[in-house]
Amino acid sequence: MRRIGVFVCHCGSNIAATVDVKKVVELALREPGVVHAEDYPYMCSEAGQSRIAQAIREKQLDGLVVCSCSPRMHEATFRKCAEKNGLNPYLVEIANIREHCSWIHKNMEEATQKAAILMRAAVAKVHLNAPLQAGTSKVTKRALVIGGGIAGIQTALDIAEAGFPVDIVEKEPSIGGRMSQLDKTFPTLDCSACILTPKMVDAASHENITLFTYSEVEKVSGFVGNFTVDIRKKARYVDMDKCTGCGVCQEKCPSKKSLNEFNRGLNTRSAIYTPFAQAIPNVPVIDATACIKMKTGKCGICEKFCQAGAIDYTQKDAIITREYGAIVVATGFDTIPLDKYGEYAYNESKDVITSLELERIMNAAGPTKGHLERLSDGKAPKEIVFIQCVGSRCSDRRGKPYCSKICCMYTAKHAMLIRDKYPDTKVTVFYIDVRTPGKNFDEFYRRAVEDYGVNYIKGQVGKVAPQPDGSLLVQGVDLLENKQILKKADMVVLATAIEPNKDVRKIATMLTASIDTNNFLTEAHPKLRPVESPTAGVFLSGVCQGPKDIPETVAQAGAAAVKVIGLLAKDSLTTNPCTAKSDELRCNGCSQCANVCPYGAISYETKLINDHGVREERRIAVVNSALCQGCGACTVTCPSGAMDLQGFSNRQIIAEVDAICR
Amino acid sequence: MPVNENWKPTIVAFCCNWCSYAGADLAGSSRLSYPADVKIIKVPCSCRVNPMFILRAFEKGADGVILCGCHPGDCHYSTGNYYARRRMTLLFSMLDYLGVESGRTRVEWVSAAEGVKFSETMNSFVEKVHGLGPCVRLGDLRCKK
Amino acid sequence: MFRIQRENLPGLYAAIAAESDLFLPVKAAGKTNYALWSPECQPDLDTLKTVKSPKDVFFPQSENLYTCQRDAGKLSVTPEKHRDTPFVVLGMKACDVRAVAVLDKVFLSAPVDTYYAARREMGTIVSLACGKPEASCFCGTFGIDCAAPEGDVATWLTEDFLYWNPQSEKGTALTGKLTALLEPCGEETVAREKDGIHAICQRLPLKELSLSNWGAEAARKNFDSPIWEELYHPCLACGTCTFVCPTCQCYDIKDFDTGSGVQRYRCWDSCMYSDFTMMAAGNNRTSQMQRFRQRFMHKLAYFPANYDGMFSCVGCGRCVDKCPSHLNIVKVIKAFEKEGK
Amino acid sequence: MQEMIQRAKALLESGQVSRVLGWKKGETEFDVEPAFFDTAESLDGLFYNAFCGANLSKYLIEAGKKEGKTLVFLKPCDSYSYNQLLREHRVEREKAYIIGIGCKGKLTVNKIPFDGILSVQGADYPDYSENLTVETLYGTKHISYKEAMLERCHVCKGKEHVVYDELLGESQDTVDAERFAQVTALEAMAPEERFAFFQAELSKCIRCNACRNVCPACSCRKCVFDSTAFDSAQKANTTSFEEKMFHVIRAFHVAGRCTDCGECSRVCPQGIPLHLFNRKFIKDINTIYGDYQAGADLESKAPLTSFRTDDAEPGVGRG
Repeated sequence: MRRIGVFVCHCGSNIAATVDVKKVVELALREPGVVHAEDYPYMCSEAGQSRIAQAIREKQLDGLVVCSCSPRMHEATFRKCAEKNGLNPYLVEIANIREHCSWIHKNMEEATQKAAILMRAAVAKVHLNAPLQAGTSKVTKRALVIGGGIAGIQTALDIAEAGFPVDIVEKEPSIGGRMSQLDKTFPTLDCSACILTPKMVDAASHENITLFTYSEVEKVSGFVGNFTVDIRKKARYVDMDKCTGCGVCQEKCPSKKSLNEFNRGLNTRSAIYTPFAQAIPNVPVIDATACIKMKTGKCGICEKFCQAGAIDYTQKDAIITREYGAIVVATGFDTIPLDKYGEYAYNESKDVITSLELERIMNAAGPTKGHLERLSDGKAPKEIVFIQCVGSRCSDRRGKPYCSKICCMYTAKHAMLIRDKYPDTKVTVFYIDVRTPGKNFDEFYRRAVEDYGVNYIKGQVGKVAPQPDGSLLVQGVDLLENKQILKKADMVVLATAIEPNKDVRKIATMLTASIDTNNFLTEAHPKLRPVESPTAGVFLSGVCQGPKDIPETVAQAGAAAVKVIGLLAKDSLTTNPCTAKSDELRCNGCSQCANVCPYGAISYETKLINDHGVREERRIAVVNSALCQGCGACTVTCPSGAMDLQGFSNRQIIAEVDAICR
Repeated sequence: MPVNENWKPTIVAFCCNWCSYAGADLAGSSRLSYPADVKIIKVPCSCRVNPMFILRAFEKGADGVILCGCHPGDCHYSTGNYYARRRMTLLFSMLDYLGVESGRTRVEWVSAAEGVKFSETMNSFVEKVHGLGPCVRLGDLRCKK
Repeated sequence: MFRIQRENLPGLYAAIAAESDLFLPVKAAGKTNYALWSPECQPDLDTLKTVKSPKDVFFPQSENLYTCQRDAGKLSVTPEKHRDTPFVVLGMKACDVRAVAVLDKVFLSAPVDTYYAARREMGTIVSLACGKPEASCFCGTFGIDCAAPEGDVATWLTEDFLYWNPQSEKGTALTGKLTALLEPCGEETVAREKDGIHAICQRLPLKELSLSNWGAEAARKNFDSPIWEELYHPCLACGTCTFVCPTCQCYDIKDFDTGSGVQRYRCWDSCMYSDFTMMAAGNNRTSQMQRFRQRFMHKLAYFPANYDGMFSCVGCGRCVDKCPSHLNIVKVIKAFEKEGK
Repeated sequence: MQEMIQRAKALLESGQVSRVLGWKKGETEFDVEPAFFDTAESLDGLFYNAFCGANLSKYLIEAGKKEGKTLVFLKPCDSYSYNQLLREHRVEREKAYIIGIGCKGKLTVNKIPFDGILSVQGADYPDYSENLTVETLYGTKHISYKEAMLERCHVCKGKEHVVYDELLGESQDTVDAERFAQVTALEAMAPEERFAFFQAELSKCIRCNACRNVCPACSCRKCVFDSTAFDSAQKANTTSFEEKMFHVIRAFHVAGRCTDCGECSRVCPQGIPLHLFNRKFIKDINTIYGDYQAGADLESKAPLTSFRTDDAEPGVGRG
């Protein structure tokens, strides 16, 4: 019989307010094998842990049950505490009487009763816990960063600086991401390209960084420290080693009708193109769907003009398989499609644009060479209306429930820049709330209003109606004045909500990293582990985890890098000892378990077995505990019950069931 | 059968460690209440839940058993919940076939971010089971003199 | 000798049941087995052989011995109380009645099995002559007369009457309680009935079955015979023969975890099972051949050796009808008979 | 039958096989038992008639441990069971020489409702008679062949062998019922009725384990019901619960592996229609995941060890 100690935590009043902890202690002492039970305000505290240590020593405990917060919070803490005091960490069980009890129940009697039952179940389980020894697995000292935006670049640079090799996989022809599309940045108004390009160059030139542009992650297998990833290098039809980036091909290319993605489709580009001047690598790609040579076999002009002879129409996609110890997701965002927002006439009028499109228009490399023009007639707009929260903070199904966070600030920025460059252009902003938390943010916004006379109206716009004369009639309300507003505008700018890049689902599934209802990647803990995914070895950087502005993104990118460095700095990782184990006396060798093992951890061998005096050669299953991740699929598939999961054995789970149901 | 209002069902909820257990935690930290009749057992993955555990629970007096796991496609072990889904589909169908009230068993996919869904699920499940009253059929299926 | 009209039998059952529990052959889901009488049940005296023998009326397939309950840290042990209310078992055939005598040898000789003893004391056996013996019957081989069964009361069932003859104090006592329903009558019909049955017995295919090679001395003689090796192969190692057998008396004692305590119970065990008498060190019979041999040696050699010549087979033929592989004690006896010649 | 004997003798004498697994006759036509023969002489005792219902495939697990090949006679449906065992590595193909024998539907004496049955004429193979003549202690009776036929033969999977080394004798189609009719009928009942039905049937169970031990899919070296890990006893138990659990779990464990050979129902001493459990799973699998016949081949993915990302959610297929 085990000697079990039960430790009931008050968690201040978090637990004690709704659970009669004394009662739980009293009931614990009635459980078989419980030789010690006590309660304490904060078990996780130094003092709390030392009480546990003392009890282990004085009562020779060989099993611990801590009734406290979720094991996801402090299981590790108490296991360490046990280990420090000579007890195998796997002889500790947590009864979650906070998240699963005190926090959700009002009635003290009810909550106490439930807490007692949860304690009972944990005690019943501990009786059957076996001391487990964690194994070790090697760590591949290379990191993969998925996404070559500012988040990915910053993460990669920080990791590379620490001396570890990093690969960046970017699906576009160039790294740079959204930030490279921005003109100026708030609240400093310095030019986006000016601060981003150097970083792009650093990344490209860094000895520890390998860029895979125009490439996508195809397949991911393995686990923390030992990922194997297939990367699809899409055919560029241009030899990266030969190309000098002279750009002649792009000038000569006769097919210039393709929409320019980089400029949000506001103008066109040639079939062979580099997305933008500062592109890295400065090597064009051929858009096979537009290239005349590819489609008709005739043309080949770029090939003729290419001095370097870098053009290669026969290039094929290539699959590169690389091993990594850690993976950082930095897949960024996009603006939501506006089809569902007919009232803003986005699809009807060329002069209704998104803020990101405005960035391109304001940018010297943009479709209008940086001149603020109406795309319909090239006239300079005299009256511009900005509409906030288009699809953000949206209660109905059309938009997103969350705040996109950056819109208030970039709108203020746009307004200010326009008023600054074109003083005779009037700017009106319709908003729900102006949210400016952040260093120098509110000051920035106030400058827009006070110094630049931007007209902020609290209220939503109901309709934007294109007029015969080409102007736009904006119908809105002023909630403060409480009156209808009809405004004639030459241009309407929609602060369109942002959403995670559409590819993120596919990637999350490959990484078995969980995703929330808005397709943002879930962090391991909202407060304490914000840059880690619940899946070990997978980290989050940038907007893929939630809306962020550039400084926040860069900060998180650095944080993610630190986590990666911490992981790669280790030579080996202790593996989860809760792995499957096959009882060779019961095993039929039927192979059903191997069929459901997602890690190929089960193999078979023929072995001489002595089954209670019957000696015979038998085919039996063997589990490779380094590969086994402990899901337990095999245990249920096994009809004879030969396959069992350490730490979650059949008997342990049944004991919990019994304890709860009795 | 007429159900006594004060009667409290015993409900076992198997939750996978990665999604649903975390979802339950989120329900907790968001103070989204559900009846105390629900007791959660943590399993690494929904695919760890053996039909024998479920029958065992009923054998020992459970009135309802619910299994929660990651949404299909989001399994931490990539495929576990797909197997769990098939197993439970067949098991539940069999229990129904034997004439056991189908409301006593359920599978829900609850992600780590779905605290609300977790509490709503538990509320509706408990209500359903409460309506069915104590589980006697499974025990009586093979009556002995 | 008494008698009662067939159509009044329900009344008789009710009358007995009013005084005590009544067990009798009842048809349910197409099969006839002994069960507790209830007004809704469907008694069936016409089916000759119940699937299970009436054995569990005295020796239930599984019964609690005691229960340990843990409450508020206190442990309480409550022994199951012995049967202390009378009951009647009606319709037992001659072979099944004799089987009880076999069980008595085991359970009533020291140390007495008090659970069994209590049931024997409380139970009154109303036997029933075999109107239509089956092809698989060979009770004659063991000197049993299926036309004149033993028991506290013997009965005979004809077209329209059940004839009732008390043969013991218990029987007379029971009859006394039923005088309102039973009318006295002569012996003639029963005598005729007996002759009829005997006539049929003469035509039974197994009537010649001889036990010449069996008995106490066979224990040594037959143990190492190569015949076992030839015989056992089809055996599935299931417990059918054992569980339908009226004389098999082996049981296992097990604990059942009730969550808050333990129920210690005993239940029939089968020497055909691979874990029969399994011990920590392993099993004393490692092959199915050995288990197979054990069952028949026990019935035909060891038992006679231990209980002055009494065989622990009564020729009910249930195993002959029920073995999924058509193995049975008759084949064993015959195989050794050939050997003997 | 004679050619079976000759062929067996030839193979045994040529040394191609070391033993023969077939049937031998006991007292009567309906008293036939599976039997091993290892000498040519003994093979004269090889017997095959309409009562040879026993599925011999499971015996090959033990036979496979012996030296040399075993010649086995498999009926079409038995060959499915053998294939399934092959698939689960419980037998090795090279340890068996399979002669696929014809089948004209198998009989069971349990379906002949007469008292004192002494002998049954009309069950010889290959001769097939529409009607059986039954000699009983109480006179000569008659019954049609079909009435005495095993349930499984009325819904026969087909008379094609899925694995064999050679074929012998002709078969005859016996299907005259819809395979899932019984299951469908039960599904159509109200839950209360279904419950009453299964309660009545399961209450007869005596835990003899014949169904388990005869089942070729229940080939576990040690059954989970003999396991301490679940504390579930193979023997009778004080609470009725676990014994019922036995049938549900057993059905679940063979789900997707059960070839529907019907042996469980054939051997049950209490006549419990155990195939109704397995067949329910088979029906569900077919309707929810697409038609699947266990043992039909060695390659196809088994329904419970595979999945589709768009599988139906638990709850389908139930009322």
